[in-house]
Amino acid sequence: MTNLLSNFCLASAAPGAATLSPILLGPSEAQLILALPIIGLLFCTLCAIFRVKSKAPAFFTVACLAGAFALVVRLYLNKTGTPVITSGFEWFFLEWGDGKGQRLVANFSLYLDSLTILWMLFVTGLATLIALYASEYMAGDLGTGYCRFFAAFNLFVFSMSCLVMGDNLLLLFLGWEGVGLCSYLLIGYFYKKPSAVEAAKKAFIMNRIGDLGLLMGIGLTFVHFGSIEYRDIFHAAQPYIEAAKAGKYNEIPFLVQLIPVLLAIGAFGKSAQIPLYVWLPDAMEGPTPVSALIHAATMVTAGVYLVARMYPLFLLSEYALPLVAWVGALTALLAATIGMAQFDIKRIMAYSTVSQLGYMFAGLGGLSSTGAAFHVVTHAFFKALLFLACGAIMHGFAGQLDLRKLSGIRRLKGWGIVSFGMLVGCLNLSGFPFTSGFFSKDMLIGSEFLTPGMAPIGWILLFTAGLTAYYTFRVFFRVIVGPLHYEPGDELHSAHDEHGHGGENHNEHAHVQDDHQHHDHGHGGHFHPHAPGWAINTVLLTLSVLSLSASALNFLHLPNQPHIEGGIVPELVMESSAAYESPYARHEAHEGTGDGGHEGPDAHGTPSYVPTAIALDDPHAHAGTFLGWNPHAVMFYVSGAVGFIGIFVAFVLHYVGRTTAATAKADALLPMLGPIPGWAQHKWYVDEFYKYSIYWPLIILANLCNLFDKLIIDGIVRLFGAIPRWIGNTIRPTQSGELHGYAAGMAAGVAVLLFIVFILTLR
Amino acid sequence: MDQIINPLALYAACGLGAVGVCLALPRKDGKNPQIVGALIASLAGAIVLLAMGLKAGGLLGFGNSPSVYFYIFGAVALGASLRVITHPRPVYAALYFVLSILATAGLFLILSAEFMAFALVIVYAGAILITYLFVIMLATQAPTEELENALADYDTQAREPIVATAAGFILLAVLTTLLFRGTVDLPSMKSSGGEALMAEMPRRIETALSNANKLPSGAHVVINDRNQANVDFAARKVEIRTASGETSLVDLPADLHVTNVEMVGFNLLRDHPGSIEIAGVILLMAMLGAVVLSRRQVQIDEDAKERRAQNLAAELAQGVETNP
Amino acid sequence: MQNAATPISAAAAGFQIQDWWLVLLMAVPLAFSFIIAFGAPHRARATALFGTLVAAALTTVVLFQFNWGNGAAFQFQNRIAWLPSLGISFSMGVDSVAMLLIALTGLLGPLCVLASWTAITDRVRTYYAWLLALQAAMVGVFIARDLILFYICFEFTLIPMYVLISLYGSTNRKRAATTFFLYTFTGSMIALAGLVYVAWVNAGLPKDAFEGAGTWTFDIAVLQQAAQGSLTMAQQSLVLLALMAGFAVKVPLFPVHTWLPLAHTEAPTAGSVILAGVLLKLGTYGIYRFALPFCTGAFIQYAPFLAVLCIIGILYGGLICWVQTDMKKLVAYSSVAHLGFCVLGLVALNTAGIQGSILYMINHGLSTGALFLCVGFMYERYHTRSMKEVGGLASKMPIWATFMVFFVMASVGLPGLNGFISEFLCIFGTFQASDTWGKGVWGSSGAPVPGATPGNLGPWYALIAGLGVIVAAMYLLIMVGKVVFGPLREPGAHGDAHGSHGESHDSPGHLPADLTAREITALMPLAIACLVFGLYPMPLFDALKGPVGETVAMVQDVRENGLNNGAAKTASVIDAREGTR
Amino acid sequence: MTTEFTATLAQAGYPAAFQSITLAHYLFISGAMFSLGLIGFLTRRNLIIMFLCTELMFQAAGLALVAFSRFHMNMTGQSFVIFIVTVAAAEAAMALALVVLLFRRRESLDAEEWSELKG
Repeated sequence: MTNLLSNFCLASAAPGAATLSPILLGPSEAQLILALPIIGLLFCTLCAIFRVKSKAPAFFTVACLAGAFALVVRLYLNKTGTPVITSGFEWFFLEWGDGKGQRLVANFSLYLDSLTILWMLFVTGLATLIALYASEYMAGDLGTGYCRFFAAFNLFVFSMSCLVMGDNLLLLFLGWEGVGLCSYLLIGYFYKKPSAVEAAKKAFIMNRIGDLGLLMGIGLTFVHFGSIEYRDIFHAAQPYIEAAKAGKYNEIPFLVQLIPVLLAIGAFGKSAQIPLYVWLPDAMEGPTPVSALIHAATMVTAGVYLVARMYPLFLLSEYALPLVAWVGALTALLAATIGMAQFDIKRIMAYSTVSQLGYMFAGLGGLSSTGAAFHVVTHAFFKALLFLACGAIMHGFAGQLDLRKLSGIRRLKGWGIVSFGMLVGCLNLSGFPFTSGFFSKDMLIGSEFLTPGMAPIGWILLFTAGLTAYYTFRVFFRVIVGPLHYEPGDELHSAHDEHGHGGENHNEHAHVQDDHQHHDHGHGGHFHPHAPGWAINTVLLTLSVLSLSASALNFLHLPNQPHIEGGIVPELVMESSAAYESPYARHEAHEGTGDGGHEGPDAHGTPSYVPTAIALDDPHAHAGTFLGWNPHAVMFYVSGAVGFIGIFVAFVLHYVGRTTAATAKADALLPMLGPIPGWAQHKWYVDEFYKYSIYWPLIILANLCNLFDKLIIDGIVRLFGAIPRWIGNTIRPTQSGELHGYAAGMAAGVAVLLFIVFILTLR
Repeated sequence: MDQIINPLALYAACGLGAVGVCLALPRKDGKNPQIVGALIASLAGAIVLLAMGLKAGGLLGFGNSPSVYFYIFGAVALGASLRVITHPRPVYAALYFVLSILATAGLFLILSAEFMAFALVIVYAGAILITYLFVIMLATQAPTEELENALADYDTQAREPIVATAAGFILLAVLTTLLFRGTVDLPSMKSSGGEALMAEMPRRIETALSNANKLPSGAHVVINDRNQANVDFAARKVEIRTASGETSLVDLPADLHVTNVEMVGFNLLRDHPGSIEIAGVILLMAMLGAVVLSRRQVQIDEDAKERRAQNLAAELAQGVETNP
Repeated sequence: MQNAATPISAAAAGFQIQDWWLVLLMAVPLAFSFIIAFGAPHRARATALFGTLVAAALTTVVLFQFNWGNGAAFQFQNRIAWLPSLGISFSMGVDSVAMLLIALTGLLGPLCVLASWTAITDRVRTYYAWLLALQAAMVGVFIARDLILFYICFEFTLIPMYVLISLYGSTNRKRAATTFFLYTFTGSMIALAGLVYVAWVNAGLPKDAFEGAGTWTFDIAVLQQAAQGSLTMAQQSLVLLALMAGFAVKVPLFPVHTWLPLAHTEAPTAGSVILAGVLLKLGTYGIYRFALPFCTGAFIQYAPFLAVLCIIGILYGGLICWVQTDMKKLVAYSSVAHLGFCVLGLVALNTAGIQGSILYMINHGLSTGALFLCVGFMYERYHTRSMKEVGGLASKMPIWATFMVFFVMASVGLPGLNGFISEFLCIFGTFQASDTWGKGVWGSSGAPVPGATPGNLGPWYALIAGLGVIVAAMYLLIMVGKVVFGPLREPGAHGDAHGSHGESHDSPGHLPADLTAREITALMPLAIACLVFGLYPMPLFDALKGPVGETVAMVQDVRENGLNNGAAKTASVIDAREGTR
Repeated sequence: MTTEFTATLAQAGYPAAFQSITLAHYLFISGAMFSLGLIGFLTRRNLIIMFLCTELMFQAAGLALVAFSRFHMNMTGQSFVIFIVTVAAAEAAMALALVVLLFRRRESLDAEEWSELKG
């Protein structure tokens, strides 16, 4: 038993990896980043057990997460540019031989490179801010779900940290599923609402479908590379990368090329891409801080992270990156069209999230992991800001989210910061010039035009950018500005999202149907919107400032590094395993503006493999252009113009001349489009399509199985039971119950036996 | 093969016996020629016995008493048995059964199984059959005045006599075919090895010796550490120790034999002591069971009640008819 | 323990406590069973708790005495002659696989008593006496090194279970108990035929083949050698068929599973817990201990067939779960699906798969046992298991809801909890186990594939089995969504005709709304175990390294050297093992 | 075999008279008695007589046993008869008690009245 416990040792250095560069041990305090949320989780659990009714869990959580953020900052400051590994304890260690690939190792070890640190910076930073926001936002649930919320919140940060920092795919998978669980728990936070429970379930199951792809990808990775640790994988993949560089994709086994596709399926699930995106809009049933943190800023970017992390493998396939790009572009377009037709502002934000995630994937697929990462970071800030502003509105207007019932709330006292935050977020999202969103989006779209064969995607994205600007400012023009009008939401009738001033006599056991608790809110004119308090305002202001200042990232640069277009974030990515930028983009960055891009990258000696099927016929294809101009240079103007057009259209249709909350000029235009807006409003009936094409067939199959089990399988068993019964019934009459019959039978039996003996002894 | 009786003759006899027994069985209408049947059955039995006697060559040797008694007892036993199964009145059947037991006991005596013979008579004829008689008397409807000799249906009417008789005699035929594969003489009692038991009984030897005045005064039969006397069976000598302590061999008395009772006793108590205990327990349990059963109060059946009422009504009607 | 090579000398060498640990493990529950049966009824449950706690403490002691570094070796060996003329003896010994399963049994014992504390109110003595007898029998199965002892204990488990179901079950209990008994009994009779056939073959071998050959013996090690070394492929196939007839019913695998939902649904809570926790594992343990080592060649050949059955079970069971409304039935069908994974890992016949399979036995016992406890606690309060009648209990029973969600997540296979470890390894083992990896199929370049192991399964099997993971999430979350979350629904609230329980709905009987300290005590150890094994399974990996390694080596040997060449090798392996001890 | 055995006996000096009654004689009596008992059991309907017939069959078996005991010179055969008698006595006690009970219930000794075991 002692040796059973003595395994609490640090992960062993793999002896079979002699050819690898020695492991650089990272700072051990990095483990604390994992530990701090766990401490917060334990604290919240204790609070839940002792039914603490104060805000202690929130502030403890904020403290823990802030500590984690500080540690990440420290990591950032101390980073060396090469990946380091910090060993935790052994989780999986299974060995069946001495050779390569005969050892399954997955430890709680952290792989710290600049990509990890980049992700952890905004994850922990945003988590801290949003926890602070939630401390006020969730105050209505003090004593009921408050501790639960923050426990799950901590668990989420822990899982996300595992996902991002793990040094192997299995630890990533742990975090992957862990964030899925937290997402499930937090979407279903208002568990009395059937729609919330349904949404939570949907999110978990949709994610599971992607997870199966990821799991298969992990299996395939192990089988082919003999390890699931990033370091070993990248090492083992080296020969294939060489082959890919030479354009010899036929030397790379099909199964190796399959790995990125499978991983991408996992990423599509987590990051809500076609065909697995339908869970994310429904996930807005959760409390708004959750939507902001998990379903906008961090968790949904896990898919992007996965692709970026495994970028070397994605480069091995001819099909994986085009697949990712097309899926991303189509998702971006589809979600934007749906978003234009929605009335629930949170849902609009959700679809915009799906759309923006599509941008990121398109960026990854368009050979711009740098641009994708840049967009992830900027998007994290402004989308969190937008969600939190929406949340503040929802909080203040008793759950009202319908943009037809809210108007001009900037005119209300105490809503200035919310309005400001909304404006900042909308500007960023719509790519208004010189906002951070503008830079990152430009970088993405520019790369698409640069990369040969990706131009259609660039056009789609450009078009979508216009749609984005339109639907973003549709919200802004209807809700924030215009004539003042508001109606309270239906949460007046429910206790689950309690307001500070209305909940003094709040009954813990109030049920959903209990609607006699809050007379003071009343209806219509009696309703007083409740302006956000200091915590929400602080966070909104901070995020607004951060979102605005994020554009500075474009101009900051890492010391001692060649400058790359896009600033510090792309430079961080370039330091990591995801280091790949379209050779054309790099070329542009060095050449500055001008009419470049017509020269082959080989001229500059940069790595120049183009892992797309499109480029296969000519591996040294020339960089694409945007109508003959250098995409990156032109894109500033083009996308700025597209953004302006979108905003202008929104301005005309939704602001000019609008006198009521419910109607705008746009409504008059709708009939011209025929049934299309209705279809868009119904999300193009994708949910229904899934329901009838997958759900119902499966349910029918399940029922058939159940019947089959009951009738056929159990029937066969019963038949086996029935055979002896039948035989018994058949010979039953022989048992007359009369003594003589038995005696006669006995005598006859004896006679027969004797006769047999007689025959046998007759020689 | 050395058959004691020609199989064909045996089967013929069996068939004959079957016919006889079948006829001898009681029939309700009384038309059954019971006497004829009994005679036929006896004839069949006699044929077989005769044939066997002829083959053995002992039937004619009347001087040989065991064989004579064997035939007498055998005939009585079979005849009585036949009556047991054919007599319509249970009491008579039981009495014939006693007769059959007595005849069997006689056969046992011929087989030198005296103990069994007497045990059979005492236990069976004396105890068990008396119980039967009691029960027969208990469990018989009280006869009415007119129908003093009336018999119950189930006594007068045999059940499927032909089939049953055929089955029984087929069984007998098969059985005897197997048994009569050859003649085997019975060995003498002397070869029984029972004499070896003599050593087990030093006191008896001592008594017999002193009765025959072969034992010097003060002398004892030597008892070895197995608690046995040292007997030399071949020379019929036993070791004794005189008062002075010397040991010597003396002849056993000529009439000193191990009796059948002793042999059975040794066999039972030395070889099967556990079985004896178990048999005792069985008897005890049977006694308890009988007590428990007979103490039980039973309600008369609805059917039986109805039947009784009908009988009463019939009797009453008869009574009305006869005694106006 | 040191004298294991000459087992009979144990008694001669004087009393050594190591020799008797296993006897004690079995005797203590049995003794307490008798004490309860003949004791006072009002003390029965306290005695049962005490007895199971003593047994658990004893198990803990033995766990610490066990030499985990040499997990492949059978330790604490002891042999007491029983019917020497037939070569039957009370021969016992445990390797780490058996030890872990014994530990599971010991852990579940007190929890079952705690779960029955208030649920069983009449005929308590009978109940607890049989419960403890059942525990003794289960321990007996795991410690047996003699086929007959194994088989007797294996079969004896049926009797207490039959009593528990038929006397203390719910409405349809008689039929369930009879079906359970006849079904499993029929199967194991066929298995007995197979086992005895092996013994018969061994008795006919020349005496000098190896030690123990040519005599009537039921020693498992000897018979294993005989079966491996001298059965032809056809014979092995038949023996495998016979053994699987017994063990597959017990597991249960796909076509022979219909007794399980019935028995689970009708059994009392503790019965379900034991049934799911340990009794089903007797089947997988039997496959691992007998079917695989006895008929290795046939097992390798028919592995794909078995795997197909497992996969059908996984998907089919999962789909059926989906449309259940009875919670217990749902969990029962989920057992069919889960055990499919377990056997799938076993037939993968590589280290990851077999490790995963054995871990699955333990982890499924923990998580599904706990789920049954949870459902039972709810049933005790509401007297219904229908998901149509109860719902949204999170608002009324938050602690219960927390546990429920926790164990559902463990059962779903959430990484970080125990279910994932085993499920992942089973799927992963299946994934690896293909001879076609790297052999030029699927456009493969033919370059060596480092992470593959030989086998007849492969990625398609893993992929289709993996669909079961999605299905598992669906049905379990649907259950959670209906019962734990959503608006509160309680039976009787709408005038349901539950006459006798009418008053118990508002304040359910004598029990408080949420879990009592006793019930939390029953669930807590399982929760802790789930979490610890999920995050730190290394002790289990290390413990199972030895036996699994040996099994894989054996399979490898048969694969490489053909059917019967393995005998000599096995003998040498056994010799080597004996020598090292 | 038989002839050898006879020869052995003759060598041992046993008188030929013993040859007249062989084992087969007794066995015939025994078999005939048994058959008669069986026929009686099958044909008679009176429960008491049926029991008498079983006793008759016991007799027959006892006779055969004693004859074999004599033939093999082994006393166990006779001991066995004692047990037969014991069992017969026990059976008689129980059976007759039952018969009384049955009679009290139906006022009839007809065996055909009782067929509760009918399948």
